[in-house]
Amino acid sequence: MSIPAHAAGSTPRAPQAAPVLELRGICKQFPGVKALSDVGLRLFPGEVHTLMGQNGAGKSTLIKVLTGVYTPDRGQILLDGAVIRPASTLEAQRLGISTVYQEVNLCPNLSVAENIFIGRYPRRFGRIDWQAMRSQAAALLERMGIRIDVAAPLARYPLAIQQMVAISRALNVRARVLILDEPTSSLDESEVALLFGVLRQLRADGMAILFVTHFLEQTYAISDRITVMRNGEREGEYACAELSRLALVNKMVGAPDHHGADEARPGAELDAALDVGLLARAHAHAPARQPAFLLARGLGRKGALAPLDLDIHPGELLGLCGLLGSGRTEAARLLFGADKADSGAIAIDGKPRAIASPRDAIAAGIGFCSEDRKHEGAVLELSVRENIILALQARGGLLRAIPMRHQQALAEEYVRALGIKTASVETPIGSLSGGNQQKVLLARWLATAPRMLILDEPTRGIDVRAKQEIMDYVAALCRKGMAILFISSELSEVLRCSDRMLVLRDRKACGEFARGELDEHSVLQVIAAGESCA
Amino acid sequence: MFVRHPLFRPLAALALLLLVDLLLIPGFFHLEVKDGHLYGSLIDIVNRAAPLMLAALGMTLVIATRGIDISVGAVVAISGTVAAMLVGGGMVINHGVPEYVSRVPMAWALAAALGAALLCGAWNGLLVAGLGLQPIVATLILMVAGRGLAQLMTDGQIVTVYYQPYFFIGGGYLLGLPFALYIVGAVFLATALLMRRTALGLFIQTVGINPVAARLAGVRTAVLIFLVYVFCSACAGLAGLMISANIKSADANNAGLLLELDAILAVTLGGTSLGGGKFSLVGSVVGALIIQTLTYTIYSLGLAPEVNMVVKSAVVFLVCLSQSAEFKTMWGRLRARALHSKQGGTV
Amino acid sequence: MNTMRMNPIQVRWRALLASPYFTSLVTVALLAVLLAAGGASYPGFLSLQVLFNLLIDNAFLLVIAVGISFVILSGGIDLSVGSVLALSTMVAAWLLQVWHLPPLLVIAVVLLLGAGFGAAMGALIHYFKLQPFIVTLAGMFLARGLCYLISVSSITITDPLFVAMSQTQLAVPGGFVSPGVLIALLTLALAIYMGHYTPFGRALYAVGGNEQSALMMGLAVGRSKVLVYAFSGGCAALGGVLFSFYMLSGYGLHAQGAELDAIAAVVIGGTLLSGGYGYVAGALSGVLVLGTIQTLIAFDGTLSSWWTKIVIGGLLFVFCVVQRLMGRAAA
Amino acid sequence: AKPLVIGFSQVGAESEWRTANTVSIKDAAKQAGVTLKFADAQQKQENQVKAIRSFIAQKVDVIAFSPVVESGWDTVLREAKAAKIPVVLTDRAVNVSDTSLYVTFIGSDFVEEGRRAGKWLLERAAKTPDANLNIVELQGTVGSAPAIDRKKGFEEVIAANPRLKVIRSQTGDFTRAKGKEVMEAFLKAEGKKINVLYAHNDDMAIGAIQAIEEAGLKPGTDIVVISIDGVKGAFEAMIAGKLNVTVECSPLLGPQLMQIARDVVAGKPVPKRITTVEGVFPAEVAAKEFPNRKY
Ligand SMILES: Nc1ncnc2c1ncn2[C@@H]1O[C@H](COP(=O)(O)OP(=O)(O)OP(=O)(O)O)[C@@H](O)[C@H]1O
Ligand SMILES: Nc1ncnc2c1ncn2[C@@H]1O[C@H](COP(=O)(O)OP(=O)(O)OP(=O)(O)O)[C@@H](O)[C@H]1O
Ligand SMILES: [Mg+2]
Ligand SMILES: [Mg+2]
Repeated sequence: MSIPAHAAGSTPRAPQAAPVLELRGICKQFPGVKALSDVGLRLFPGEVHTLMGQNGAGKSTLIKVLTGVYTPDRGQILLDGAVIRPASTLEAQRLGISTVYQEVNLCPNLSVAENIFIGRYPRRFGRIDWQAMRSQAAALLERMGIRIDVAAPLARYPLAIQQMVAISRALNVRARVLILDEPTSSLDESEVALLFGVLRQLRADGMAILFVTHFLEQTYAISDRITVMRNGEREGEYACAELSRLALVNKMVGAPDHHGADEARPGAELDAALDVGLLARAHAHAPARQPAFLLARGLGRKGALAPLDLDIHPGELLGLCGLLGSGRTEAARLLFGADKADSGAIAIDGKPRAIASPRDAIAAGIGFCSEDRKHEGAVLELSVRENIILALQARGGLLRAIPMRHQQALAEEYVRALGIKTASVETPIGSLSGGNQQKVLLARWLATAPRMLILDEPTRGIDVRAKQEIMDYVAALCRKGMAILFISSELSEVLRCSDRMLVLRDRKACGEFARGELDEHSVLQVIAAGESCA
Repeated sequence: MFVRHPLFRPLAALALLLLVDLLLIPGFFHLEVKDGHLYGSLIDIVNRAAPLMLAALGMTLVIATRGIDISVGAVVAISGTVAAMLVGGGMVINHGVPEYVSRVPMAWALAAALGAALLCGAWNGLLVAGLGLQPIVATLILMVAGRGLAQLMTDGQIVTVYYQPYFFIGGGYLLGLPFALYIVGAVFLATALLMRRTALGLFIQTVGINPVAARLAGVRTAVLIFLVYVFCSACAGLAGLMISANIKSADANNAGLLLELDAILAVTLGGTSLGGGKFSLVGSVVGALIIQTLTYTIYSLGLAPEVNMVVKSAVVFLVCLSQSAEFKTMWGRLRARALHSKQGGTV
Repeated sequence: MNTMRMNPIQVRWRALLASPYFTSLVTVALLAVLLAAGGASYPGFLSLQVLFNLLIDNAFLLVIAVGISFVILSGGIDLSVGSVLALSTMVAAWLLQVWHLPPLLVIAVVLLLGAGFGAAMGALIHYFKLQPFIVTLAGMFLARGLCYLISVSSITITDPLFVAMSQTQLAVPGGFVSPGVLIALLTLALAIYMGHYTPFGRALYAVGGNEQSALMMGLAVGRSKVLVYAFSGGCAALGGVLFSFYMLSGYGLHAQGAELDAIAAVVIGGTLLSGGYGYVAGALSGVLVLGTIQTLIAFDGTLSSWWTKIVIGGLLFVFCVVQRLMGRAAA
Repeated sequence: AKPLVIGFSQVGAESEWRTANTVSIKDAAKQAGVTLKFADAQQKQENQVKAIRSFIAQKVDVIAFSPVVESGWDTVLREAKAAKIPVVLTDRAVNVSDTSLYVTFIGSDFVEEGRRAGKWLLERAAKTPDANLNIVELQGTVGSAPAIDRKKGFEEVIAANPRLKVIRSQTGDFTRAKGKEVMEAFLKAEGKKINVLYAHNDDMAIGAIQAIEEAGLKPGTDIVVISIDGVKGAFEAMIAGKLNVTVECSPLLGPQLMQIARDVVAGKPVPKRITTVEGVFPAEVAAKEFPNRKY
């Protein structure tokens, strides 16, 4: 049952205490975009409050306003009933608001430990106590299930680890309000479970937690209340238990709530409605297997990946499964030539082919959408159009510039096809919301019409509805003969989509399974036991 | 809209400087025709700014890729020296009548000089793109050694050129305007066209903003960086020819000394960030004009040489501040506050 | 995994190769090679006093390189240090000789002036979002210009304290050093401590690594940036004081191009010009490398001016390339 | 006997004059059978100090140098004295508290050069007694000793004639390019008012002459051009009638330096100040002198 926002306070389920943090009538305008108009939000102590909305709805902007990154054009922020005007994140932190932003904002040159502690070092005789810092950092990460060398520079670790470090950093602050903007977008379920454990404990201690995610599962697993945003406005505030999934999605996208209040809760039905059906249909008439497009034999790199055999066929969607750090990203990078393999060979269309650099791979018809959009994908100051045509142009060469009209047409086509929310194709990609940036990068590779596409977490940060559309789109391409290597931290997604799965464990392949051979449970078993290790 | 344009501020700064000249220096805008060409302060400024504009054009692309080239001055010295030595000649006195002779055909000499400049660029490019040295050290090597090489060629002497046609490059006039201006114009147009019509502009910016993403998208980052240094040196080489042709000699010791600093200053004044990425060729040209106008103004005002630098720095500070959006808002706030307090006082 | 199968020495060797200071170690090793080569070719080169002279003659450079190190680590640049150094010698000489102020007061005034000058540039850079390169370049013109406003010609310093600092030879085994060397080394030690053990120093690394992130992590980015230019200005002024001990004069043409030497020293010492990576201690090895190259050339004594330049360039080239290749082999 | 070892620290190679100076010293050393340790300071005083320290470490017999700057030599010269190495200055003087720190100074007197230039102008002005002469001056590098002294000497002398007036004075950094650029600006600002150009060195004068020609005036006739140094280029300009006079500042100190060094080592007394013999070359004698010029 949905509760009108204004009435929320009077419902029995609303917390009795006064809100710690309250936003009233927040407006924020960017050149050409009204990101927030008259948005309100209430955050009570001891609750997890989830902010939901489509890509570009204004969630991240709201958080940035709240933490002093942006100054609102209008509106008030109240902390314990008193108006505050944080002018910087520093000030927000001092006021007891601790934040993890959507894009990982850490310093790649500093060590992991330092990234967690910078700004509030343990001291000894007035100087920084490195020893204590390292052991405390290691302990903090341990609590999140991560055992790494905390003295190594952050840049050495994959994005998922960096995200965990960012979260640890936020948890380490003595704060009253904790804000997490899509902290789980590249985490595995086990990590998410650990994180939720910590969050629950914090909630019990009375902390107010604001959480943003696009995963419905997670929303329902942890939140007490949900605020839905749509197009920069607040759609409404609801108690979690009283809002069905379908109703939630409908509110996010602005569809009429025709299913009514008596909608059944279980998630299965929603899944059916949202994606499985479509995908299943997509694969129902999978064409007969053609000879492999790419064959890799013994492909490996010391310290990164044990020699791996892999083949992928046109029209096939191969999923790579594994836990965080199992070597999926490494495998993808080796295939694409982003890192140099020190053993093994690759054959394309049955003919041996050296792939020593991304250029070689692209020339061979391979595309690679990296998991780290901020560092390896987006060229922030350039426009959406330029970002989209970049790879295509690079393949075409320096001199044969794609005519401007063609560029615009191409960009506009993808903006429409993927539903990218942008003022125009000439907007710098940096001012797009995270999910929309991700779509642009996907478009960059789709535009090259590759014969094989490697997708490393392609739907990271993309909202439920768009995710379905994108996976649909990809499946359609696959049906037309594109080979796809798919990596996702959402096991269920991989299971659902792929024709075949390769399971990695400890940087080694430990089994290959056909579609339908495995369910979520058995994959986890394979990963855990590693019995069928090759 | 017009005020938002990135070129508005550099142009406004230049206009302001010219306005000061108009008010303080009588006859500053006076132009007359002398010997069939235009003559006047403005012509001097564009003429003297020509080598700087060239160097700034080259530097712009280097900076756009997040690099820097401090060997520009040395390349100027090398190319000027090579050309002057080859064109060179000496004065022979036949029965008290001086006679001038050239040594090799001028086209060869020019080709050799530009070739030397290209070699310098290739060297820089190799060190930066091939070996991955930091641009500043990589080009520091040539900055130090290059001038030495030029001096080695001339034995530290100033090589005087006596061959008339050579002077045309730096001091000649075509259709009433300095020939050097045509060279700059041609290089500018060619570069701008190349940036517009090919993917070069896009790739250079991409490499400057996010080299990792560029590589993953299949951009040949190393080749691109190499080319950019070659281009920068080529521009410097042309500038060297102009400078040596203008003073009718090659001064390996002093030619282009500190030109690199002026070039970088011109690029930044033109609105291109040293952090790489977006760049503006027109901006750099305007930046060069700002610098030369300033220098010329100082000379024309009759200031004592002791205060030259103070004046120059003050103007640079002012120009920068006038370009800063933050300064504008702060200024606006201060004025608003002053107004407010005044009103408060009257109430 | 792989490491399991390696013997302990291999493990330790790999750890060394992978450690972030490996490049610095390479630099030190190359420096030793350079010195050994000099010792083999020129008699008298390897006497301890020659090494001490390296420090005596480059004390001021070391100090400004330390200051500039921090600026570069924070992702900025300071081109004004050479000029601020010259201005400091000029102001010191002027205050001592014309105003007859007590020397300690003069030193304090000069240091404050330098720090203030730097802070002003830092404030311009931070608050008005101006590019460090332009601001400090203009600062460089300004400081030089101010020298000439004080006096066009050089001013000789006759103050007894300065003279004493200039001529005192502190005996150390194998020779002597000047008090300036001690001051410079103390500054270096302090800077190393600051860079490693104080929040200010670490904030600079963070800002240099990614300014946006540092801001989002709640660091006082603005304050750090202003302070780092103030520190560099202060170091330049201290360099100026050392220089006036060294030369006993104030002059507007002192230390021309010293900023480039200092930047080169810092970069050769393994610090990335783009900020965030490197060690302050690298400044010392960089300064020593440059100094050794010069000493080698002075000992050779047969090079003409242009060959001097070419050989300096050549040695720099060899040094940087070897350093780079060895560093890369490790990575 | 062991050959004499002289350590010589040169300022740099910033001009033709300086190069001629270096060549002269190297040639003289070769002829005299002296081992010369030569170090180039690249215009930096600190480099000269370093070089002198290395000479001390190498235990040379005599140290000679052309100081970049006058002041700041006390400490290192004291070290030389402590090591019992005699010091000879060339070309430029130093300003030290204790003159026993160096043995002698061979070189020109910049102030005197300025005076000579001034005197020549006075005589010339005497020919046209009632005309006012407007002078523009191209100074050397701001703060450098030759610039300061040549300006001083010149001003000292022309003060005698109230009709001589310096109307513009700007630095041309001792280079042709700057000399030309500054002269262009002078010509635009003052136009035909300029009667005399006084340049602190020949290079600037040569640059300025080009500017004068490009302005449609005749250097040497419309504008009297005076400069200092007496390099070959200046003689060429004088032969062509574009330069009126150059005051010699001889760089050929080599033979004298070798002689002095021998004397000093042999313990013979030497005068504290040895001024080089230098002339003033007006245009009239240029063609005759040209073949004799060595630099
Ligand atoms: N710096 C900026 N400049 C201009 N427009 C911006 C800027 N930041 C955000 N926007 C715009 O504001 C709108 C809201 O963006 P926001 O990042 O808040 O979305 P979001 O809800 O977090 O989306 P996502 O789920 O994709 O992260 C978008 O249309 C975006 O283009
Ligand atoms: N739970 C963990 N504990 C310790 N180290 C980990 C863990 N997870 C990842 N790592 C680190 O991650 C690196 C491997 O990451 P890789 O990119 O191969 O992972 P992945 O399988 O692509 O996973 P993801 O992309 O989801 O992070 C290793 O260097 C390892 O140090
Ligand atoms: Mg967002
Ligand atoms: Mg991964």
